[in-house]
Amino acid sequence: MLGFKEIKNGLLVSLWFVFLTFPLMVVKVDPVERIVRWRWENSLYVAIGTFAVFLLVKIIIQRRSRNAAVDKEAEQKKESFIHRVLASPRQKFTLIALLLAVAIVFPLFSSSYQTNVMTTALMYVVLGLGLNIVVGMAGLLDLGYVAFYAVGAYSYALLNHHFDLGFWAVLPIGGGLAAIFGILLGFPVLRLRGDYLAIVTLGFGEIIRLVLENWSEFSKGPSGISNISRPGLFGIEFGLDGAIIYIYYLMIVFMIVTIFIVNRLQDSRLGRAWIALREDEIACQAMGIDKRKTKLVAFSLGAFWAGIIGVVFAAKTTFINPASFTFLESAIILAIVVLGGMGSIVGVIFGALILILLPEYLRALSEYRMLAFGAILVAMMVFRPQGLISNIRRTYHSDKKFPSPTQQ
Amino acid sequence: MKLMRSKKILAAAAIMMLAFSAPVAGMAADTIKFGVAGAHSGDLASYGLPTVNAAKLVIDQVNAKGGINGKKIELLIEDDVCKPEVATNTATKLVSQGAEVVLGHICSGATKSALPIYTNANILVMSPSATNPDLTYSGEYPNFFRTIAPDDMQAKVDVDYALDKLGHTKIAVIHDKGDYGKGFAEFAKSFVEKSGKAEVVLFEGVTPGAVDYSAIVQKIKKSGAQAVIFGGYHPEAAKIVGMIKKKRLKVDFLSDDGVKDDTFIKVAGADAEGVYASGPKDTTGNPLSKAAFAEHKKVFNADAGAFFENAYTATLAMVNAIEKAGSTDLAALKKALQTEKVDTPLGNIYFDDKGDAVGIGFSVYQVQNGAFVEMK
Amino acid sequence: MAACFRFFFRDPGMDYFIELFCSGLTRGAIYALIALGYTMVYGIIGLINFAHGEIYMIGAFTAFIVATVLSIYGFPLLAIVILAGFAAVIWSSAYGYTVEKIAYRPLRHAPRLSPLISAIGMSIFLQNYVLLAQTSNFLPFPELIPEFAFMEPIAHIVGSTDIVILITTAVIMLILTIVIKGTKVGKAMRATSQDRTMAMLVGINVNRIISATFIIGSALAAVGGLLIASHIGQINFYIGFLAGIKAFTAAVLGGIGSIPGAVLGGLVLGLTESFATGYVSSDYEDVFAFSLLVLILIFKPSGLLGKAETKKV
Amino acid sequence: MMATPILQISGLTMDFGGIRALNRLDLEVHAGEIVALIGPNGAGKTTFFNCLTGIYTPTAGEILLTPPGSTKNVSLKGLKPNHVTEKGLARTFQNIRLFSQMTVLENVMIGRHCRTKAFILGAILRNAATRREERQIVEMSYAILDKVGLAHLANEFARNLPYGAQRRLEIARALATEPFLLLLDEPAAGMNPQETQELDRLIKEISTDGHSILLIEHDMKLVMSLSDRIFVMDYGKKIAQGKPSEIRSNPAVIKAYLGEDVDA
Repeated sequence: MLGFKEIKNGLLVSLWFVFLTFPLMVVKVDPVERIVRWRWENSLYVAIGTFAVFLLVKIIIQRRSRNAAVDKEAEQKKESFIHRVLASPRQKFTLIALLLAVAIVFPLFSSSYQTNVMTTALMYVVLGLGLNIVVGMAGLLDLGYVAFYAVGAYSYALLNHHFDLGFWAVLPIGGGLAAIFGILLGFPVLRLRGDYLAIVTLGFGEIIRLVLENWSEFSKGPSGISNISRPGLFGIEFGLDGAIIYIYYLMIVFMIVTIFIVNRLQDSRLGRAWIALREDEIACQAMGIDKRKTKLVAFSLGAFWAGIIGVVFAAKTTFINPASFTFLESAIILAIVVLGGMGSIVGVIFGALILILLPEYLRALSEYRMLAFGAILVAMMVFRPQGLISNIRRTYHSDKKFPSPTQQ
Repeated sequence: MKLMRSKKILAAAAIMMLAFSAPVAGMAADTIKFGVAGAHSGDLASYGLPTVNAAKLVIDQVNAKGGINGKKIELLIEDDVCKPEVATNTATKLVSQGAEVVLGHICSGATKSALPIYTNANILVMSPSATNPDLTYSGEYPNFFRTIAPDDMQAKVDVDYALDKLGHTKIAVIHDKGDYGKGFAEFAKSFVEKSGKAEVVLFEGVTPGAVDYSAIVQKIKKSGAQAVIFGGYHPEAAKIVGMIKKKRLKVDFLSDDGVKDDTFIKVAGADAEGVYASGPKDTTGNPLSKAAFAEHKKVFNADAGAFFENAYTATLAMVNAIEKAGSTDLAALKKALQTEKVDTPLGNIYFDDKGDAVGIGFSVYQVQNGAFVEMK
Repeated sequence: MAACFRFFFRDPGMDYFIELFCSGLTRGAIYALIALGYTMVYGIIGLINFAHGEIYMIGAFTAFIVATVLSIYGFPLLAIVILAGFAAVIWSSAYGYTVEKIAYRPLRHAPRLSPLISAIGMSIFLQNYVLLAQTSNFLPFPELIPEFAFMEPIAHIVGSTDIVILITTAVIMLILTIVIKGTKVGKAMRATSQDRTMAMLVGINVNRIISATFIIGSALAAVGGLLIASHIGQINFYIGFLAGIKAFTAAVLGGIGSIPGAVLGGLVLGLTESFATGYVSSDYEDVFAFSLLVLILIFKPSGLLGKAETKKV
Repeated sequence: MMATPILQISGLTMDFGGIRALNRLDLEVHAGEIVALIGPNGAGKTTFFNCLTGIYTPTAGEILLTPPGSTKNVSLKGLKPNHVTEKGLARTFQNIRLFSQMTVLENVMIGRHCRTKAFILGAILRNAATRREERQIVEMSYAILDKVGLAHLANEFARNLPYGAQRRLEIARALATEPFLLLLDEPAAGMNPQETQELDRLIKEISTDGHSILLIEHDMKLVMSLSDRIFVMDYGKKIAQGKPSEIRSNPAVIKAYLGEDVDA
């Protein structure tokens, strides 16, 4: 299956990697004690490892291209499996009902840890769906999404701390404030395009975090705000385990509501305008769409969800400080959207579950956890750059029939 | 046919969901589960990983001697990246896995968010590095102990030294904007102001990881400060003292426990000479401390790193408490910690009812000829 | 240089200004060194190469390892500096080349955001790779540039490292500009950046040109890594990330894709931060930096020296 | 006296830096007319369209739009493209600018945007009014697609259409905005003779439906067949205007097209 050429190439590649990793993997110096340690064994590991990976990738590529003709059909089938399920109402409802059932019984026979992690994943599903409006649908690359998340979290933390306001009272306030911040950010950056927009949003995210970090009188600075109340239910307070399960169910409900709303937005006049804006700004304006208004609505709606989840976040951890709102957080949420498949709701859900659960379950790899995470991120992009699940457009039908014209 | 296949896949999906939710590990009754939580990856990993090593060293020794009361100790090591939200997951995971005591967390923020979970599960937590005063003073976390002095105590020692021993009247207080550094700096500022003997001429934060600190050093110079009290960790301290030397500025530099670390001297080299840092009393002469560092060098072939001694001490204290209490019951452990003294690299210690270590003692050190020398 | 200023201006306020100005210049030159790599890569394939900061970090680490090993074996300082610099450039370029080949080349025709995510993944991977292969601790970086004796009178304002950094940045910018304007490779680069398909049609090996861009950019990062680490005096695996974000900001500020723009952007950013620290508060230096970025982009949406995007309708 | 022209342009000038792309152009379009704008490449025709539709703001001059049957005119100068469209002037693009990731029908539905109202709440609640509006959008879009002969491809992705069909889809999309004046920028570019013939028929049909049309086109056969009047531009200036028969024999036009240097 693999010829001499591949073996030779494999050897060359592993030789290259041995060279590449030589200073960092082999040499270890202690500058003070002035000792050099040569860890030659690492070179051997690198050589063997690279060779194996190279052959593996070659085999995969070979099989792919060899079966290209045969595979293409199968590939298409596989790709559209989710789509087919979603397209058929019966299968769709079976699937949804089943997932819902699993989701409902999940906390009953899993540990608090599992429930907690799942809650986190659900939060990122909603965050991903919110960012999906901005990036996936409206095509505005936002690298500072975490700022709105912070606005929501701090709204609840501060209002709860100073005025003893409850979770349910602050939920709409947090969302609303975040939406206002979305508009505030949106105004100056309306003219910017593509990557300039990206860096300005990144800067905006950093500004919000830095202000929270430095303005101690307002936000208590880096030492954070603790003892934030957990959400209650009509005055009932839960213990810790109860609260974990309660927040889990809360997030299930939030997620369903969000999916419902985002789904409707996507197929509405507004959703079409967003996608048109993403596809071609000039044509979009020429078709009578108000670019400013459409962009601002996208920013503020996206921010709204981040604000809502920010409130939930503060209530869930009961403690927040600016360390939770770094650029990396924005990057992860963006990765969820891109990995899932831009603009695709099902894709975002998959993306969030993978990217949030993955590092948790990679804990078994202990110190190799983040190394593996980075590698997997690259590998997923290389092998599936369009994302896991591509977006499908809704089809509409007219009452009248329009037959295909017979070819003359 | 088509439908059957999709049903199969649905079933598979359901089974997968169930598999995820199955308990991770069965409870093995013959080991004591010892959790270690802290930042083991990301930008703050260098403060968390030494604790893991310390725990490994102590626990390996204990296990080599046959464990505690016949039971071996099993380490459960979990990363929290020093982020509050990850720390809650880490904590629930440790609780779910049956951890009976926990060494950690590293950052005060992460500790604060994780503590309610341990408190709820009645698990003893001991941090080698979380210095936020509230953690012990507030009384909300009866299960929390630490082997590091709280911010206010560290700040008091430094301020007293600068004002009384060195006789400075103009102090610049600088911090690294982190929860540890800023907390310390705010206390230092208020102690200076309260003393009436000196004034704070500058109070500012520097951005950790910035490529250059010369502007802030120029500002210190302009402020006319005679001493800089710095709250933060050694990397920034090293950069600032380096810049102070480069800019030919003559000021005393005093800092906290995060700087009183041999790595500081190694990194700052000659620039470190003359720098003051507060830290636990009497460690260099302590044979246990020497042994601990030697052991680390032998096993890991590297320098120990930040909070290693504190973590080593904490692990010893917890092991001792488990042994004396004969169980991992929180009340019994607390009693043992508060009554049974234990020999550690940081001295012969026990804990007060708030949870702070007693007997560590705190003093100011100065770097002289490449070593921290205690100032009497 | 600064001594002359000092001679004329005895006013302490002016002194302080000059000191801050010099600090800002150094800082800006540092940003510029890293920003050049960002801007080159962006100019040619339109990718925000988030892993560039890590390449810089790897350059610094390689220089650290080589310099320390050589000094242990008793090499003279000059030999250490040259060999460490050489090794840093070689290995950084090798990493840059490899990263492009693995993580970006397969994504050449992918949706625009996919390479960005791949770059973020690469950045996380490289950070943790160095963390695991070396250490999480901070390491002392040997002082490779000795304090020059003739600089002593003004050493409290500008050190010799600062001067070396400034000169290096200026020289590199000049060389780069000449390479891109004058040489065959440079022309091929410009052609590729303007229209990749056309470049291919006229016989330019686009893949090779892109590789060359990554290699040059990475080599610059290595030079930056060496100088900056020597200036700061310490390294660890995370230094690339923070410096990278700032350098990227500088590149955008100056107009991404433009070589003089990257340098100007770096200097403007460095000076802003320095003056913000000096006259306001270092608490908010980054807030000033990012606010400046936002402001400039509002009035000049393509950055200071960037070409305005022409709307082709 | 004729009725007020629906489009009245006077002294329209556009400078890019030092280059004068449009030089004091005057032009009128009357209700129901098909007017062609021709000229060699680079004459400034597309720039002229861009000034009209708000993509560029002209340096000087006036653009007045008067809806048919009305006497009140509005100035288009300085208006944003979307407002121009709202006023009743829609366009197609020379380099096709369809929303390629959307279906054919959705492309047309986008055109309905400025004539419909549903917003966030409507989208989420999907109340009766919104549903009715959506229904109307779909029906009307189908009707327009039927007119341009693309109804059977409604749920295909726009990017998958053949070239000629994409051009027709652009027209359909513009028609969906209910313009009374339609600007077509080289609608026949890249079409084969049969497609061009169909296009000829389609444009005439649209004209009979009551839309006035201003088009840029290089295909002289099509221009001569369609236009009521023709404007000829070169170097940003109008060099001739008149009926097709007059333009055919105009020496200035011939010179411009043959590339002779007029000034020499």
